[in-house]
Amino acid sequence: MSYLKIENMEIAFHTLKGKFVAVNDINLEVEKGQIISIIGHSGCGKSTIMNAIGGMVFPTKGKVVLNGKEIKGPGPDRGIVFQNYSLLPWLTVYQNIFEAVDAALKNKSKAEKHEVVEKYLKMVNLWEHREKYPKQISGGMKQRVAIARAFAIDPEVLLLDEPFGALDALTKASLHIELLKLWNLTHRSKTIVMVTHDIEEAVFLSDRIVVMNNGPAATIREIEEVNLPRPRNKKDTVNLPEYRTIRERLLSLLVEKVALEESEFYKEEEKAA
Amino acid sequence: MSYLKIENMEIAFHTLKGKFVAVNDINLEVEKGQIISIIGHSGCGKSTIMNAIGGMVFPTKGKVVLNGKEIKGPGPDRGIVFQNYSLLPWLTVYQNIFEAVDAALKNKSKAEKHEVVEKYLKMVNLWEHREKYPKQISGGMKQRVAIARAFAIDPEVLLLDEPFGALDALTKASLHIELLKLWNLTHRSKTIVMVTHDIEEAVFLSDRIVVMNNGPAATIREIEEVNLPRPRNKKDTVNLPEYRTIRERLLSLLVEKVALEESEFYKEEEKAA
Amino acid sequence: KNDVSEKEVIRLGFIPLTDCAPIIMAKELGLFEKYGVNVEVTKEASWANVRDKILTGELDGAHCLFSMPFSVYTGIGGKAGSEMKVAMILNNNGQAITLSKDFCGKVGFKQTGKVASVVAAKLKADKEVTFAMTFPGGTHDVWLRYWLAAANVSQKTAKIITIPPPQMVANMKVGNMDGYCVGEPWNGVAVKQGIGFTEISTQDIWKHHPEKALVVNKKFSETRREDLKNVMKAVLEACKWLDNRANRKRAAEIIGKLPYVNAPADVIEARLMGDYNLGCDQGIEIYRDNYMLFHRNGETNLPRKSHAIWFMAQYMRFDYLKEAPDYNAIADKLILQDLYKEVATSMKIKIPEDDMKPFVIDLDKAKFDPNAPADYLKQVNSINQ
Amino acid sequence: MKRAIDIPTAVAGELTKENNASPSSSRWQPVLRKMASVLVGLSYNLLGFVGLIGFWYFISLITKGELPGPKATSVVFLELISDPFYDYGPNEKGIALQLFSSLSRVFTGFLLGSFIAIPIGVLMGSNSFCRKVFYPIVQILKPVSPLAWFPIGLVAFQSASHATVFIIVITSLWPTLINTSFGVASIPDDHKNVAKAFGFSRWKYLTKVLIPYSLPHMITGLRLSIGVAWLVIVAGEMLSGGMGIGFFVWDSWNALSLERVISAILIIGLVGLLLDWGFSYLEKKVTYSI
Amino acid sequence: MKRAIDIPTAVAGELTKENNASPSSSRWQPVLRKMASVLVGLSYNLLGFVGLIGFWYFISLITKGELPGPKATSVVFLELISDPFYDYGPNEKGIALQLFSSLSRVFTGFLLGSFIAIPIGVLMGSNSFCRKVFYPIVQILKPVSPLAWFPIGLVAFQSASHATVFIIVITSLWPTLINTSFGVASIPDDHKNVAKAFGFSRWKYLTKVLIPYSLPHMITGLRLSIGVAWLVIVAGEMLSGGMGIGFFVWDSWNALSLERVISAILIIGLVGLLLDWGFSYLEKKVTYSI
Ligand SMILES: Nc1ncnc2c1ncn2[C@@H]1O[C@H](COP(=O)(O)OP(=O)(O)OP(=O)(O)O)[C@@H](O)[C@H]1O
Ligand SMILES: Nc1ncnc2c1ncn2[C@@H]1O[C@H](COP(=O)(O)OP(=O)(O)OP(=O)(O)O)[C@@H](O)[C@H]1O
Ligand SMILES: [Mg+2]
Ligand SMILES: [Mg+2]
Repeated sequence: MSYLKIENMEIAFHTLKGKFVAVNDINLEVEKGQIISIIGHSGCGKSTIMNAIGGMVFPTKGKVVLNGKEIKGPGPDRGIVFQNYSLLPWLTVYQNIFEAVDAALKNKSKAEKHEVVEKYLKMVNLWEHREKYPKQISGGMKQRVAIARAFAIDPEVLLLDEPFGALDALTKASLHIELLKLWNLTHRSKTIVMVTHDIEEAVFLSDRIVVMNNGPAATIREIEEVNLPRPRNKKDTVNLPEYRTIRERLLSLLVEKVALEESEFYKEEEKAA
Repeated sequence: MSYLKIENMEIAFHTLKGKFVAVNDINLEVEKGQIISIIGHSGCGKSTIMNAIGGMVFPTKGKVVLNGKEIKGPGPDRGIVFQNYSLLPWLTVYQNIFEAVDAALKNKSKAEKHEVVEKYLKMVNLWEHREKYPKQISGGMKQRVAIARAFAIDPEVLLLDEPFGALDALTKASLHIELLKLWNLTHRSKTIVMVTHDIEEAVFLSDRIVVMNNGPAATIREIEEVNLPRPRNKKDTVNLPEYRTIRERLLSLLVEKVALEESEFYKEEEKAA
Repeated sequence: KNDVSEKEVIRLGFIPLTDCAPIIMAKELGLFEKYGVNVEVTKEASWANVRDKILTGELDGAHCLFSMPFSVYTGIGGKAGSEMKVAMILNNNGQAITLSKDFCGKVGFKQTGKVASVVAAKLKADKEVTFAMTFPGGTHDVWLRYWLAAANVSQKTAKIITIPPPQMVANMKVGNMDGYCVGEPWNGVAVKQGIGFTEISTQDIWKHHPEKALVVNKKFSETRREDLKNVMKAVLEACKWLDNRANRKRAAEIIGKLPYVNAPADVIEARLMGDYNLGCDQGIEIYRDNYMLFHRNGETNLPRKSHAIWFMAQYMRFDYLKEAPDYNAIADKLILQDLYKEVATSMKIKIPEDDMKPFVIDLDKAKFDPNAPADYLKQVNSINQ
Repeated sequence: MKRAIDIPTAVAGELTKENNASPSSSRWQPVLRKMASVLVGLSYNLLGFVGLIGFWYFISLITKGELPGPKATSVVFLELISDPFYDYGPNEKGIALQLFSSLSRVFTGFLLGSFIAIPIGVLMGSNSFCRKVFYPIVQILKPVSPLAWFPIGLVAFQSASHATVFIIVITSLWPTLINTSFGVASIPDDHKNVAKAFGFSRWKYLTKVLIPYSLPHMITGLRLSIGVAWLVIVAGEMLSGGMGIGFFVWDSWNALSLERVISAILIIGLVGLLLDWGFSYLEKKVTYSI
Repeated sequence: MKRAIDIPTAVAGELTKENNASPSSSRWQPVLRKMASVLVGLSYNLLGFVGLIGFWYFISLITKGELPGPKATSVVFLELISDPFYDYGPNEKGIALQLFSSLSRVFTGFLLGSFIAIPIGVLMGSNSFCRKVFYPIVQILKPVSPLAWFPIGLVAFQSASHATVFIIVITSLWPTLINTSFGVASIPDDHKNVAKAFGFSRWKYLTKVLIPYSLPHMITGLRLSIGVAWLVIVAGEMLSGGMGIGFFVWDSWNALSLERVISAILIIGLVGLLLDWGFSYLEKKVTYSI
């Protein structure tokens, strides 16, 4: 039996206009230690699925089973990076991480906890900004705090909702490495589910990639296996023919129609110019 | 004299630990009709500069002059896409745009205003979601509402703070086109300042690219001229040698150190595997 | 005469006390109609409330403490110089001083001489001694202070507070108050509930003292003199009716009802009939000629200037006033004695001739000459010191 | 910010953990749902009342009936409400008539108070100059007792009934004022920036940003205010006498009839409850859901 | 959410538009800055007071001195405070002594009330079962007048001074309770989810999420409550007699000495103002800045 299992899941929301089915018929099995990415167009239901695994929303049909148990709510076995960061505004950067660590890592001593916080703050390069409040830091910095927080509690499952979206290339690359480090530290026993818009990122990091259809009532369109060898090295991996194939495949799944539109526009523009 | 001019600007924040200088010594001149991108590492002060142009924060030294007048606050001459979207939670998607249009486009009739709203909602592909409240839509959808709102008021200056950050490739591409359309419609008289982490996007869209140093007290490192011919076509442009040069140059400016770190990690990982 | 209801309404206020009987009975017996005035009687919340409403004209007149107009005019219980007019006296007697049951056995009925030592003992035990009355400069205030002075208790050592009557009972119940002076039925209620006993009735302090009066708005008395006269006639007739012992049972029943005093008729009735259960196992004291009286062949109802002067002299004595008021002028101004005489004459009611003649207060046998209040004050002050 | 109840959450998100999404639940008719939820709500309320009455009974027991218990009170209570509309002259009127007279004063006072409080609250919340100028005045006047205002009202209006309304106005407006200004002052900068960036007119800012954001605070303030107004009416009518439920309490207390006092308390409370339901309803209608 | 004043904003963000960032401003010593801002603050307050006094003077003029004006009152006021500590026996005590006796009652009642109100408010805000059960009780008891509670308190406690404290407790706790429960109920789901996702203990949730978020609401409630407590002390002391500023007001009103009533109002107001400054200070110390 697989570690994380989504069975026939439908998630609907009450709205003033009635029931709105966001996702439907979702079936997914994830083995322990896998890295899974979910990609799809804006609004197709990626965050909704993540939230269902996180325990923040409940399926209206079907269920999510983690480690044999149905998910009934959030918990520190799953470290979450929320799409909107969700930092507590009255705590400093340091405290935001410390309180989470303090709550989740019950067996450690205070000193150890502080060490953990320091380590992860340094990892995301925010040690000098540790005394600032969320209001005083930039969007990317907030995102990094959220990442540090999720990583620091060393969860079995990491749920990352566009975790690197607000980061520049350099910071993003270094955090990719940190993610993989973390994963390797526990000998690849951490399960990671990630939403991303960056196809390169998805291919580079994942074992499998879930491509969603468009909503409403979005379903899974396809699941791509990424059979690139690990360890993957950015420079080398990019040049593998398999990498290219998968990338092209994903792009074509997602971008199909754009070529047409685009070309029309350019023609018009040329005329205008 | 240039249209938008930043002169010797310093922006500092009061914090509990004293004055924190975010950016310093910023000098920038933008001609009417130019598209400018600002890139830099997370937390270097890009949003701060945008907010200074937007009139949301005030320089502690120097000044920002738009069209010959010093900027004293926000105003509908500048359409802003905030990094955190800033939608009003008690208004529907439709109303969020309509109220902005209603306030900014004083000369139009009600019916015309509704037309404008409809047009831009359709542009960002949210017409079916127009009755939803911000809470009920996804992150990318919020970003699109913010874009539609900024575009719809047809401002002289567009200030876009990571406007396409939460969007998938397809949506992003189509919004790039919409941005260029809008710009062309007014015969390239709209001035656009944009923050982005996506180097391709920056090169493809901009006339000039401002590269920032790291903070604190970040300064401008370099300003790259992008002399690619317009109209630019994604497919063709990518293959121009000049495009490549600029791209590489920007990447090297930003990513310098990452190669080293990365390679070390991979070595370790190979050992482990 | 039957179209009374078309006439302009005259509003008379009353406070739920036994001695509001003349006004209530005039209404209930239809006497106001008989004299062609359209009177509405309304229950009021407190003496201060009565004062304010008479002054603003919301009430044309009210059942009111006799001394209130003087207290108000001299600035003790109101804004100095505000005029309220006394049209007639409504009753004599019928108030009392109740002591808490803590004093039971230590002080008996009319054993005023024992009060001082008991109070001193309590003060020594580092407790406060608190007495309550109903309105500063009102009759109860003066009875209380007069009694304290006679008992040789310094007004500086005992706390004297103004609070609404039911609070007196409630506070005494929980041991927060040592004594109070108030009108019936509150003294009877205290006895009935077993929380206090009657130390002395005010008629034992001063037999046939003036108590409540019909006090009216100044403008009303000036502009609607005829109406006022008719009101007074009706009230006088009610007073006469009330002094007939045979009628008192009925009166007690009526005023005990909900819209009026809203108290058990038996408590009202007993004291109205002169049968005072004193409480604290002291048995029953029977009053037959000096219980609450409303008419006494006209002796009661004449508003006497000499009495007003006596009250003002007490204000001087108890340090309410620093300078002597113009006794005679104030009494002249606020007492509508001529009006009363006119009404009484028209009803063939005897007009007593004793105004401005010296009289004696029973409790301390002090003689008071209304023509020489200064001498009186000199005399009492020398005794006090 | 929590807002109205009908936040669209995931259907099953409303369910408790134990009672997880059963397939049947989604087939319920909305009407049925609604009725069921109203019934459940009422039963909770009932539970609350029962608890209250139990507590009361207990207190009455340990004071050995000094405090009349629920039974003794209910007799008087039923008698009171059995003929609420009789009118035997100015001093004897049915409880409903008394109630109406008080309600009309309370409402006049409350409405006048709100008309003063909301604009001043908005001003104080949105303009730091106004805040600094008004704040000390508010702070000085807020704690002043109705008892102290009454003579002033009387002098100013020369009428006890106007003075009563006046003391309701002046003592009940503070919660609305303070909560409104708190709500307005706490409008996030983000929202204000939107308004500025798109050139919202004053009116649009008021109706589309300020009011929607601070409405829940205002309504909380109004709720507290109407509570204070009810609280003050008793003091007011005690001072001014005349008619009304407040004077009824005073009069009953004068007659040492605790049963009547408690009955009046219950009636005042029930009316207060009704008023509050009105406010909740309003709140649900007008507030936004995040 | 606006929070404490010391939100780190762009230096010049605090300046008004006219007075734009001058280079010198950044060279000011913080102490000097602070002093200047305190002075400016005081001068605003002064402006407020002057306005109030002007208004009062005006009213006193149009009532032709029926309402004593500032001048007449100030004589009495100065007399009152010139020798605030004298003690000439039970009927004549300096205003300060009266004030202390009231203050101690108000504080006892207010503190007890807050100790009841905050936990119940938190419960009601965070738990919908508690909300449903307590809500109707709150609604029924909230509007009950201190006057009506007094006899009940007397019967229950058999002591007038306890009863006075009791009526302060029971009438002043509602604003704190309601504002607290409003604050707690409005904690955004985002924050709650963080707590759940990271397995916050109950205690941590309370101290790190619930209280920081709802503290401004609580403090607004406490401010209103202390206002109500002051408001009730007058009613309480009037009913129980004895000592205190409330009894002083009642006594002065019985004697219709409006100068003394107004002086007492001013004193009550000033003390209220001081209390409130205490709360603002507290608020600044403890609330977070967004
Ligand atoms: N209100 C504030 N108070 C104190 N410091 C602040 C404040 N706002 C921003 N800063 C600091 O200013 C610096 C620049 O922030 P800014 O938001 O401009 O970064 P950015 O370039 O937009 O980053 P990102 O790409 O992550 O959005 C950061 O170090 C941040 O901590
Ligand atoms: N609370 C809600 N009430 C109603 N509809 C909702 C709610 N939350 C999400 N939705 C709808 O569900 C759909 C999926 O939303 P979701 O946030 O999962 O998208 P997403 O794939 O994460 O998009 P993005 O990439 O833009 O973040 C959207 O159409 C959205 O409008
Ligand atoms: Mg999403
Ligand atoms: Mg930014």
